[in-house]
Amino acid sequence: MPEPFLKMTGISKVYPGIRAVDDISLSVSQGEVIGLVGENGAGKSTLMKILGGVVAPSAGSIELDGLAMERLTVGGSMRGGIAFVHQELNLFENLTAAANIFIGREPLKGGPLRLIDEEELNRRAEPYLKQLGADFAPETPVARLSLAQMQLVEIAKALSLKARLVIMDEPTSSLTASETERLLKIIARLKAESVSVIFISHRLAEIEGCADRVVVLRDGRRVAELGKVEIHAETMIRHMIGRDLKTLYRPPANPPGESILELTGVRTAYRPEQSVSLSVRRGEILGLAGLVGSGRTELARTIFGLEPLEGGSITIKGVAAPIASPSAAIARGLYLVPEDRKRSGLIVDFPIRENITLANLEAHAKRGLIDFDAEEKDALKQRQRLDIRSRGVSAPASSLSGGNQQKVVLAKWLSMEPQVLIFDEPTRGVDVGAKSEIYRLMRELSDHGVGILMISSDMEEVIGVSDRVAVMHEGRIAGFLERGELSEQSILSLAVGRIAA
Amino acid sequence: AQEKKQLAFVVNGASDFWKLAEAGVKKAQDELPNYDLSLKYPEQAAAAVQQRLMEDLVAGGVSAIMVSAVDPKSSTDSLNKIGSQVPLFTTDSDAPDTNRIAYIGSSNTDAGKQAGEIALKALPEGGKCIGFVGLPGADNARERIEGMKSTIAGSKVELIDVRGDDIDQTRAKRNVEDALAANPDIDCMVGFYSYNPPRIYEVLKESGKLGQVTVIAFDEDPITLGGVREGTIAGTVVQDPYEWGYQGMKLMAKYLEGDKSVVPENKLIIVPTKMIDKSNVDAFEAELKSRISGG
Amino acid sequence: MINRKDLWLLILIIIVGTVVAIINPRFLSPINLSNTANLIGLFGIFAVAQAFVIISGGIELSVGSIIALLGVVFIDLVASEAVNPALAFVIVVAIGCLIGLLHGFLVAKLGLQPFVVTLCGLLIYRGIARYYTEDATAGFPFGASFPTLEWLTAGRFYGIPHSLIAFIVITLVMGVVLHKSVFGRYLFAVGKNEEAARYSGIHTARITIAAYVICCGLTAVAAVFIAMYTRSISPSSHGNFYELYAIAAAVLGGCSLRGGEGSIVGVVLGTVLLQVLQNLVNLLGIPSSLNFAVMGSVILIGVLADQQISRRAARVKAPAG
Amino acid sequence: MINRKDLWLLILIIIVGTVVAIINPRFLSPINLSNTANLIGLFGIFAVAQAFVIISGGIELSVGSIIALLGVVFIDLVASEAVNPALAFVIVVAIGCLIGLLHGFLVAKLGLQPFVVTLCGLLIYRGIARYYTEDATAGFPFGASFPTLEWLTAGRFYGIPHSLIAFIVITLVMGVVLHKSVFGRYLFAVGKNEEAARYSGIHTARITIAAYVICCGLTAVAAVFIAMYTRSISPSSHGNFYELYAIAAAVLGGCSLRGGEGSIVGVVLGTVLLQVLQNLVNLLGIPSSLNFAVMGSVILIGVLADQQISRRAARVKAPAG
Ligand SMILES: Nc1ncnc2c1ncn2[C@@H]1O[C@H](COP(=O)(O)OP(=O)(O)OP(=O)(O)O)[C@@H](O)[C@H]1O
Ligand SMILES: Nc1ncnc2c1ncn2[C@@H]1O[C@H](COP(=O)(O)OP(=O)(O)OP(=O)(O)O)[C@@H](O)[C@H]1O
Ligand SMILES: [Mg+2]
Ligand SMILES: [Mg+2]
Repeated sequence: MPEPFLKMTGISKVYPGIRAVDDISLSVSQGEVIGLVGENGAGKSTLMKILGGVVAPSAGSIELDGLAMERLTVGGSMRGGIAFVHQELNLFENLTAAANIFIGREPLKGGPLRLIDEEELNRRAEPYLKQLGADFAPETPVARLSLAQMQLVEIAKALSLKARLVIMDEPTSSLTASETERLLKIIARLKAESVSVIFISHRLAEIEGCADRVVVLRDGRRVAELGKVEIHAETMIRHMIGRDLKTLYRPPANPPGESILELTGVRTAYRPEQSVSLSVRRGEILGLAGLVGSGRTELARTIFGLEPLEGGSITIKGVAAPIASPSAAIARGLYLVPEDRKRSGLIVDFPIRENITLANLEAHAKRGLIDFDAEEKDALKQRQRLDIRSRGVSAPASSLSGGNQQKVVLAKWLSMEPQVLIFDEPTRGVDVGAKSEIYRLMRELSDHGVGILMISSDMEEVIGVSDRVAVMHEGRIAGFLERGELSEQSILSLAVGRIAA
Repeated sequence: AQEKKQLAFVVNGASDFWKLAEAGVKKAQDELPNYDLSLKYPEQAAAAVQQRLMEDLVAGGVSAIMVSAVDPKSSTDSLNKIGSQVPLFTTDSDAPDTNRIAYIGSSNTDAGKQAGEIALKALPEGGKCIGFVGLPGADNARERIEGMKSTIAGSKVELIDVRGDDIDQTRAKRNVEDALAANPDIDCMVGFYSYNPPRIYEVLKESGKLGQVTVIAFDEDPITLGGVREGTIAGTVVQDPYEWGYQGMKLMAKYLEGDKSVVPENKLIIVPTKMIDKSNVDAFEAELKSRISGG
Repeated sequence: MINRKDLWLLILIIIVGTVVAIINPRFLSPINLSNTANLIGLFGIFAVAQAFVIISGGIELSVGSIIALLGVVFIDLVASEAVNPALAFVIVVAIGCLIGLLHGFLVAKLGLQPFVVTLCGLLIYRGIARYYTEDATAGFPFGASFPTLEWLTAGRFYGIPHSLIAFIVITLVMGVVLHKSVFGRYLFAVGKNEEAARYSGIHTARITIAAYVICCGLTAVAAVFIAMYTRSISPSSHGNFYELYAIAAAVLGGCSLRGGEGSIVGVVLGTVLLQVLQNLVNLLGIPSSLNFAVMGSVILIGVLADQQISRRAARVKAPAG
Repeated sequence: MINRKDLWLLILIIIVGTVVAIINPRFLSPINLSNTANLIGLFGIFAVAQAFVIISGGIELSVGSIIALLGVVFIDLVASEAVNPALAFVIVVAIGCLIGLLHGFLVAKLGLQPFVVTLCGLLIYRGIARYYTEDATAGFPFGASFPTLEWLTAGRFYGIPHSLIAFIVITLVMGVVLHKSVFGRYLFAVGKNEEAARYSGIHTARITIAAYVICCGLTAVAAVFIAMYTRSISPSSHGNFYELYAIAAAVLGGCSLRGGEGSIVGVVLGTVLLQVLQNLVNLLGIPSSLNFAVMGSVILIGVLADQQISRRAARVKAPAG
């Protein structure tokens, strides 16, 4: 292994009340792929943000090409050849995909006038999008892209920097199998071109597939480093959570009951020419798989009353339910855990407590006035139940790590009495420990008779958690698969449009 | 109706004062059936807005304009521009350096002097006065203040301060309250704009000082006239916008018909201001009423 | 209940007040305090009203025009003696609420920008007020007297102006609504993140509309008090720029124009500061042309100092935590 | 280059223009068109200026006060004949840029809210202008004549006012800056998502400051043209509410007050519409008290119709997409 070009020594970052990063040293050599794993809130993103110059460390030093400094700036980091795919998207919705990819590095024309050469811009952006398998043109405004497509733009942006170190903070969290596959190939190619990669993911299989060594963080500290041969999911999990994790997935306790949510010929505003019929039974977890942009989120939004129903009918517990708004859906016991927690799931500046009780505030109020004690008690209960790692429940949700934020969104609904729960990517950015917690909660709910519709792009999750899977393709159901028929192969062939035999 | 010649009276901003001029214009309209008379308010009391209004009127085919220029001193060119396209008359405040045909109106300096006379009469022992006005820097305010100062100069009556309120009635009233709080022994208050005396009147009434502080007023707000009749306001100086409107319109019509003799040698037609006190307030109010009701 | 930002504002008020009192002790005379309290009452009511809309993430620019229009209507109704003052008050507040309903509808249901809707309101209501009165001043005739109405709106109780009492009552009620009620919580949620609020089943449109109704309804109440204070309204200038006062008070008091932030205590203190500044100009004999400049400078200095102090505080706290 | 929103605005202008021309054909007379063009030039310059700040996610409320203050300074410099008009122009524009620098600094470096900073600017600059002139009108003495200056600023070329020509030149330059240059791209980026812009290595503070400098600098240019148009400035009222005109024009033209959106073509069309409306009220003999109401109503109807049309368009497009 060549000499490391980047050394972080004794880095700490203190936030009020928490040591997010505690005395961590890490060095990066040319052409190596480092897997960075740890529970939610372990400090992975914070450590990377220090490297990206976004966050200033409280202590420690950084040495880049032999030059020691106290901190990096964004510009300094970029000039040092570091590219960063942030965990949360950082795109400009008013610009095109190509403009986003080359923001800050536009090809110029017109000499001193510093005008942007749009044609050249699009020409340069094209190959990066293509190599990621993006199905949209560089001129597409980002506002029109789905979350997964935006993530591709974000990755393309990092690749286009031609950096010598690419930091990818959970780049695959909303990608499906085929895009992930492609990304792993790209990482292999980068490695061959002597580019280093730091890869963060909660999907440990991806880490197994690409990392040369793995650094494990826990509570802001570096607890282990695994060499190439030691990289196994079980080992990583053991170091991450300090114990073994027996089973991630649990089978249902009872056979499914009667149908609780019934969609008949449902047409969405986005693809009114296609219709969807399916039923979710009591005590069952129905997985909804499909490729990026297959229309699953759109379907969920329509069922939840956020989009107009263009045709067909929705019945809950056998009663036709005209759902015109989320509050109507909630009144019927149908809840949605949205895929974009920062935008739709949480009010990030609100305290954890207020986020948890937001949908159920009236239950904590007398004659319109909030009973603050009851609210606090309930929030603390949910925090404990879901093991949300935070100091109390008064901290703003924005101070939580991604996975813990996701748990807050879940807590919001679990404090109420769900009949049907729609999960849109329930474990996006959630660590294995928490994942197993969420799966346990889902199973517990379904065993209590709740019907669950789980949209997921994580193949392992779809196969492991679902009792039955519906696969969507271009706005319609391409087919259903029973538990016994589930395999990556069978799901994928339906997802790309091959009708089940 | 388009064939009738249009005569426009352009005022300097919306205020009650011009309601009387409007009554005068109406009266003139009755006597001038072959003309279309109108009184135009700019939507803001700003030179640019008024200029735009006049340009639009000229573009709209007006035959002659009588204007109370927002800012006559420095609007020479823009007034000349209008005056070169249609016969232009000034009123309220003159612009003698322009090509206007004639000025018809009163003199604010004279009005200020008359207010000074009222003060001298009401305060034979002398005393300290404080003034209230909308825009202390505006020409009409300056002339009134200067006029008053020139009369009281050398006497024991003093004008110690003039507070401005930017034509905000809430501030106008607050200014009086604050003045009274800051100078509890003030002898006399002068309201230079039409809405100032009523605010003075109310504050004095609320603080029980009505009758103790001498009030000198301008213009003919109903409250002002009431106070004059009651004796709590020493007197008020009034202009005669009704005549400006009435005589002005007739003058313009005659002028357009070719009778240039209506314009005197010095091009000034001065309608004098009047002092109204307890003795003549009833007669004045009766005349006002009949004029406004179009009698 | 009082937070750091509000505390700083309070200190600023005390500093300004002390300086003025030292230069001119009449600042503390009962009559001056009573007068200032009266104006705090008048301006405070519509500043608190504005806060509701600002917290919802909107803005209400038509405040001044509403005050002019409803003031004219109120005086007209009462002076013509066609209706009893109590009824006139109810009518005027009802019109205010209707205006708020309209604004809220246009913003929340039709998705127009609040700035645009209320800017148009600013233009339209003033236009109507001016057309309605034909640009003449609306006022009570000389000697007209409505003792009960006057006592209620412009009277004083041991020197405490009733407008201040009304303001205090409104503030207490609105403080509870904003900080203790479900509606208040929803209002902050909608202001912070409308989409997340909708996903939580909150009727975001209803909350937004309610914010505008409260704002314009309270502004109507203020319009009546102000009309009874000036007793005459020249429709072209009455209430001009009052929206800026209201917004300045709210922003000084910690409301963010991005929505979702603010406190009633802050708005009250913001109003007090602005009125003390007005008073100061008159009491210290500063030329009235400098009135605005003084106000602007103090607001700027206040906001700047607050900013710097809070930055330093954050820096000091960090390593210790 | 012209987008759907701009097209709709153009159609609205044509509809309004046609209706007015039918009722009063003098609307199309060369002199009226020339006058209106002149005012479009005067108001357009500072409306375009405002657009830059709005796109950056800010707002500039001190436009009217800057126009008053710099107008007074310019006339004073020129009338006293102490300095050559060209130098005076340079001085005034430099002061404008300095003001912009200050605003930008306070917003971008010290993190104050743009609304607060520029509201204080509104108060302070007007106060200074009034104090400086002692509230007296600033104007040229009788007979004073600066032929070159007058020809340049207020002259006409075959009926085309030079103010319009200046406006067109400024618009073209600024259109390129906004839509074609790197700076423009960054401005949109900063306005939409400042944090992401920072993560992308853009010097966000510099971009924001530049937006305010451009805005206030161009406003200074407008101040000179307007001063030469009115030739007199009463510091208490000159330019009052012009910030609202500018913001209305920008918002009508598709700028979002949340930042990151807008086009130069739109702002130009917004300005044209506002001026045609002003012209309409005067030409059709509508009582001037209704001037504001007409303007407000048309803006509201325009924005509403635009909204409804674009909603319908979105629904029709969806199945095809
Ligand atoms: N701006 C902040 N203010 C206060 N605390 C913060 C802030 N950012 C992060 N933290 C805290 O620092 C700790 C580390 O967070 P970080 O985002 O680095 O975790 P992570 O390992 O990336 O987790 P995840 O896998 O969920 O993304 C967490 O406890 C988080 O609550
Ligand atoms: N507002 C919009 N305008 C245009 N196209 C949209 C819009 N919203 C979504 N789409 C498109 O609709 C398609 C379906 O999106 P949806 O988010 O429902 O897919 P999905 O199956 O949930 O995939 P994902 O994994 O991306 O969430 C995508 O191709 C997306 O680009
Ligand atoms: Mg993270
Ligand atoms: Mg989705």
